[in-house]
Amino acid sequence: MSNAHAANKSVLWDWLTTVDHKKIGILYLISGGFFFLVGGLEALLIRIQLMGPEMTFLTGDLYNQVLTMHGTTMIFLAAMPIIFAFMNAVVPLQIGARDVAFPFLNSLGFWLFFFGGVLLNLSWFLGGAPDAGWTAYAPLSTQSSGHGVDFYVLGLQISGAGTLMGGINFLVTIINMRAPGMTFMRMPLFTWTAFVTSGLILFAFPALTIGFFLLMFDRIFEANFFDANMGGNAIIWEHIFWIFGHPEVYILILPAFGIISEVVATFAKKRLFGYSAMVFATVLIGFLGFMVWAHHMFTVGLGPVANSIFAVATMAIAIPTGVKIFNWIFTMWGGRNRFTTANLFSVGFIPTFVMGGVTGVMLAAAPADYQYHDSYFVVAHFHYVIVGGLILGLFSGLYYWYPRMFGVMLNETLGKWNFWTFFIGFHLTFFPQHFLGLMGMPRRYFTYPEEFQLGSLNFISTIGAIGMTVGTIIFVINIIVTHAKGEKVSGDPWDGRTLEWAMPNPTPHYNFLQTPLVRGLDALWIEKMAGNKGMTPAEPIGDIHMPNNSILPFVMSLGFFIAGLGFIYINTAGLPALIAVIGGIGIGLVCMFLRSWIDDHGYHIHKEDLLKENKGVDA
Amino acid sequence: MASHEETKSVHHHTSLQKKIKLKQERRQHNVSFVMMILLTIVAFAAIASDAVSNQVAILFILVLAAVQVFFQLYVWMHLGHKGHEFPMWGIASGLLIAVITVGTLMGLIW
Amino acid sequence: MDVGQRLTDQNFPESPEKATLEGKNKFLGFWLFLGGETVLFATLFGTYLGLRNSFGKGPEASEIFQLPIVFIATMILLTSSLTSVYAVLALKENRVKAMRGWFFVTLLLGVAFLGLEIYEFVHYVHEGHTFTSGAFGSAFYTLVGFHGGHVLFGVLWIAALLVRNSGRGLTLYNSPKYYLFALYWHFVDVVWVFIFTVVYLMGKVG
Amino acid sequence: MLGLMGCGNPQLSALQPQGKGASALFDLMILSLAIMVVVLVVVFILFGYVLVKFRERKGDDTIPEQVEGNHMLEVLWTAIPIVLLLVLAVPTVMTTFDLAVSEKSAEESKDASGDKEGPMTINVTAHQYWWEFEYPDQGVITSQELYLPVDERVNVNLSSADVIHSFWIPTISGKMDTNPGDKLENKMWLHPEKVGTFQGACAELCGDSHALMYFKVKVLEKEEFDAWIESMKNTKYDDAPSQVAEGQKIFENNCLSCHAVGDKGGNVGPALTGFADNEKVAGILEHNKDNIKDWINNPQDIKPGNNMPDFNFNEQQLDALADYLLELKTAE
Ligand code: HEA
Ligand code: HEA
Ligand code: HEC
Ligand code: CUA
Ligand SMILES: [Cu+2]
Repeated sequence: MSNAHAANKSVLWDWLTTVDHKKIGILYLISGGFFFLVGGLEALLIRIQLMGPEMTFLTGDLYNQVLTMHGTTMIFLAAMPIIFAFMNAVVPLQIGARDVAFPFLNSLGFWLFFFGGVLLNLSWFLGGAPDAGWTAYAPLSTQSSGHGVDFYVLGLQISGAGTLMGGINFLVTIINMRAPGMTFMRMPLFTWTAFVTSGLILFAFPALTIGFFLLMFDRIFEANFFDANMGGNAIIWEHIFWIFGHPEVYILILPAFGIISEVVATFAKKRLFGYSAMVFATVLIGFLGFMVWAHHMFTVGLGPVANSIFAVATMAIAIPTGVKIFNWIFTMWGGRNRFTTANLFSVGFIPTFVMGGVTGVMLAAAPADYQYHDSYFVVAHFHYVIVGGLILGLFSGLYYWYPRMFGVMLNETLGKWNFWTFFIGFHLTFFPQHFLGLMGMPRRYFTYPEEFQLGSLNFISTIGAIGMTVGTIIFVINIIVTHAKGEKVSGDPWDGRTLEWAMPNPTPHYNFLQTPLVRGLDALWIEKMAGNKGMTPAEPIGDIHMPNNSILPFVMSLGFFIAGLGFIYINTAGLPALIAVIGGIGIGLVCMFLRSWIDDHGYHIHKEDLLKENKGVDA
Repeated sequence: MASHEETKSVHHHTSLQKKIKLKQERRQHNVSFVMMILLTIVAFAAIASDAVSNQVAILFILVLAAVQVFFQLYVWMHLGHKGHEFPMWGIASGLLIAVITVGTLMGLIW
Repeated sequence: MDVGQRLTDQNFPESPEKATLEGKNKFLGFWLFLGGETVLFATLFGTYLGLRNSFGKGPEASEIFQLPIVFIATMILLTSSLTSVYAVLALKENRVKAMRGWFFVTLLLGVAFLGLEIYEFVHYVHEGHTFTSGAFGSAFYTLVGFHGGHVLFGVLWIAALLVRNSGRGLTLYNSPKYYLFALYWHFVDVVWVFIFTVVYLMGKVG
Repeated sequence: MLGLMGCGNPQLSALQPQGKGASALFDLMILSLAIMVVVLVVVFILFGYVLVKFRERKGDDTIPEQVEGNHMLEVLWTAIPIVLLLVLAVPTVMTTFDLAVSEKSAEESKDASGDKEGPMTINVTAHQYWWEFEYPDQGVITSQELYLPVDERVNVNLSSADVIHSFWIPTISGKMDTNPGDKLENKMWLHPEKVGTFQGACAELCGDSHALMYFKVKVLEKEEFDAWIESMKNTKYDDAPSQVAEGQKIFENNCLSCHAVGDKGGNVGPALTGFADNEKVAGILEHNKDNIKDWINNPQDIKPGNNMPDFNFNEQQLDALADYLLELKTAE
């Protein structure tokens, strides 16, 4: 085997250089999971401060830092990477591919995200975190003292570049690398949502990239984009942010929709009800997602015409989303629903997300939003859709695909405890927040006076957050227990319907020994019903082409990380910062150059070796 | 489209056809180049001279720019050719969002 | 066939840039990337258009823009787009020398364009139109500078390709690289068409 | 649903509207809530039924029928939401236009009140972390406490001296941002319907003390309001009564550069004309002598990051200053 040279390198080296999408998926999962704990810790600090009126646990600027980092970490460093974890772990398998389209870029995308996240969080130790909210509205963000917002800009710029690469990678993978017979209308719904989400990433992130550049130029190089005294205009930032920001929330939720679709169908033992409508709804949500951003800006003063248009456009999204909800319910209808932990999370998702969705539609009524906007009603809305939607979806996906990713099955008893504590804690935390908002509590307030009678609901909310913490801790214990036991399971523990369950456990690093032939939706299920043992191969066993590992993505990302640090301090640290900038970018460019210079044709796993590995398989 | 296997050889008569096709293409490219140069000159002239009112001139040169883009994308980048369906989607979606973005940043900031 | 092997007239495929799966992936991925770049530049254009009359402390656009220079720069860039088209035509016929020659001309034209742009910027700065003189200044240099940065990157890219592949013929491995560069270069030209129209010509009439 | 009414503090809660704007919004909120409750009930009933009815039973290992879909149903659950949304969209658009300040709406309110000049205008300027209210036609400027006549429409121009804030009086109307720069000025109208004191707040993150940027709204009978305007107009900066002359002296030396009193002083900080009649100090502290003293020496502790420096007066100077400030009433 020509990759033998890799075998005697250390494990660490293997993980740093890997271009295997399955391993990159795990890297995304671990780092995203870690950042989820960090963001959760920040959420807890917020809830402790707001537990009662006039608390002094975290006040003023410190509160704003925690708040900003909570939102930013959760969205960019926890939710997005965990989504990418699943896309990496599952999409190539679901479409019957041996790999993603750009393995090298895939690895680069991960390391950029990782170093960007580290850079952002370094701010805690280097003089203070960003404090202008995750939305970083100018001119508050341009005037914010210290380097916090610089960390925000550069950290997210770097990790955003990684995300963009990921998006392109998955688009091309899904378009070009489907197995024979895997037409678009036979793709599993999770792959579909990954596809649309990647499209949204492709068109939403560039706007943010520019937004960050403008902010950076204003802060570091004295440009005047947002400075009214010099003719700048602060509303430009708001538009740019939300032109990205709204599609971003659908980037987050669509993959969760995909997960729910897989899980609900599998455990109902039924095919997804209304598959084509589901696909159409996904695409429509993605499209409409770009037409509604100004609903975050109803109070900015855009005028009644713009507000009305955006209000109506926003409401329209309820329709395709409703289609999905009803299709899930009718997938379960008449099924034989088994409530495993994975399915519990999916089933818990449905009513919770609907509650968050309908408050979204209430927010979309533009003038009513004059009351809701920037109040806890909005906080309640988006945690219902994000935590009650996305996070429950991600938990569901984790319990569902854990055997595929790690070869072991998470403990079901602990899983159920995990679900119920988290679920109840969640509602306890965020349901009261609707009322807090209506009672006049603005968001991003670090305190509130006794006399406004907001204390008791806030207290309940904090208790709920403790419930979620318990749930999360049980989850962590579950992982530890499971791996300590290390009981391997078969390749298809749930009686799955789609291709990712059509291979042995652990997944061979070339995925499919023979590319499968797909004969319809739920490809594996079709074969099972036809009485076949596995998929029908579309090709004879032959040499398999594999990409080479590379350390360049890691080094290149490290270079940009260093350059980022340099930019942050360029006005205060002088020469060393300049050296860091030049050196860092230099490292990045040299890596790029090396990548282009060194011919890299990958290697082949030879047929004989494959046969040796897979004794008993007929060629 | 051509897969790994089909690439092995190109038969002789097809290569002749290909020559002819490329020759035609070359002519198209030359024509579009001349057109683009002309369009550019006209655009500069429209602004430099006072013959047309400014509003009209702006509208006019924007149309000229759009035509040039068409030439670049379709003739030089072959966007209309077979096998460019997904690129077409990519560019079209990008343009749609581009138009929305530009429109907003011009119109909705007072 | 090995992707690193030199192509001959006998085994030369119809579209060498898309003859392998890697090539097809690159081709599609790059096009999609250009779709994203469209949004990127649109955001810059939108910002510029929103701020184009906010001169702050700097001079007004119509006072400073130098149409003759811009005109020459435009001609250079358009021509370079043509030369890269010629290069791609040569690529499709396996005429390596011609291809490399045309790409080299493209490179030279790119450098010339950059030279003019630098000259122009220096001139403006002398007139008091700087990055920090007002919102217009910031938006102008950011937009035009981003384009200039793209040209610079293109120049470095093609230079690297030419040097690396000197003395080597076309392979299924390097054809996509050349082809992608040509796409990129056209795109940069497309952006310029809008820059000279929206920034310079519209700026001249206010 | 009506149980929602009467929730929370009556000075602050959006659920207890005391003005035309807030009432219109409340009606819209109730309508939308009603629609959402219908949606929720339908979904929950279906969902609950499925959960109970189609659970996996022990020993049953039949394979359920693999249903592809159902056109009838799909049309149904597309069409019904569309209808529901239309029911919501129409009043949404109407209310949006009703709440906007336009030529037409100004005209109408002029006719309604029979007042020839049309509605009074107030310029609101937000600062980190206080509010300035100017009555341009009357030539009056005040801070922290907004005075409004009852049953009358006033137009408000909103802008900011620094970062973006948002002007919100939940009981009287919805919120509107205050943007920096003349170009981005916003307009809205207020129309309080009850006499009383209400709470206003800043609703856009604006810095360290965003959470402390409260203001009071005092809605008065028309005559009382006019009287207040008159007395504000007549308040001049003049020599204080002799017992607080020492305080005035200190004030002139340390404070007048930022704070206006009557017709003198700077505008970095809030105007203190009529300060003695305020309900709060700096919008948040109870109005008494101790708190005034506390504020003067520790503004940074009380409102982190605000633009008034900490002073270091001794007890006696503080007393004098506070006594002086407590004399800053409007003219009779
Ligand atoms: C995963 C993330 C996610 C998702 C999916 C959504 C979904 C929606 N959101 Fe939300 N939203 C956020 C994340 C998300 N949002 C965040 C993070 C913010 C705050 C950002 C910030 O300021 O920090 C926000 C803020 C926000 C606002 C701005 C509030 C403000 O700041 O003033 C608005 C206003 O219109 C809005 C609307 C909606 C709507 C209409 C939907 C719709 O897509 C919901 C559609 C779903 C349903 C309606 C339920 C199912 C449908 C049926 C059962 C059919 C029948 C239904 C009807 C007839 C109503 N959202
Ligand atoms: C993916 C997105 C996401 C997620 C998952 C969450 C999860 C949570 N969020 Fe938050 N939230 C946002 C996105 C998210 N949030 C955003 C975008 C904002 C707006 C920010 C802004 O205004 O700029 C916000 C704002 C926000 C506020 C409003 C603050 C304010 O306006 O002043 C509050 C208040 O209650 C809150 C609470 C919570 C809670 C209790 C959770 C819980 O669900 C968290 C549950 C998880 C845990 C409790 C983890 C358990 C921790 C441990 C086990 C210990 C960890 C140990 C180590 C690190 C070693 N969030
Ligand atoms: C550098 C400017 C500056 C100086 C000097 C200054 N102040 Fe202030 N003052 C402010 C600002 C700004 C505020 C508003 C703080 C806030 O609410 O964010 C304020 C608020 C106040 C308030 C509360 C006002 C209200 O409407 O409730 C009082 C009282 C006050 N100052 C008294 C004084 C006194 C007394 C002095 C002198 C000893 C003084 N100030 C000096 C800037 C200044
Ligand atoms: Cu002012 Cu918040
Ligand atoms: Cu949104």
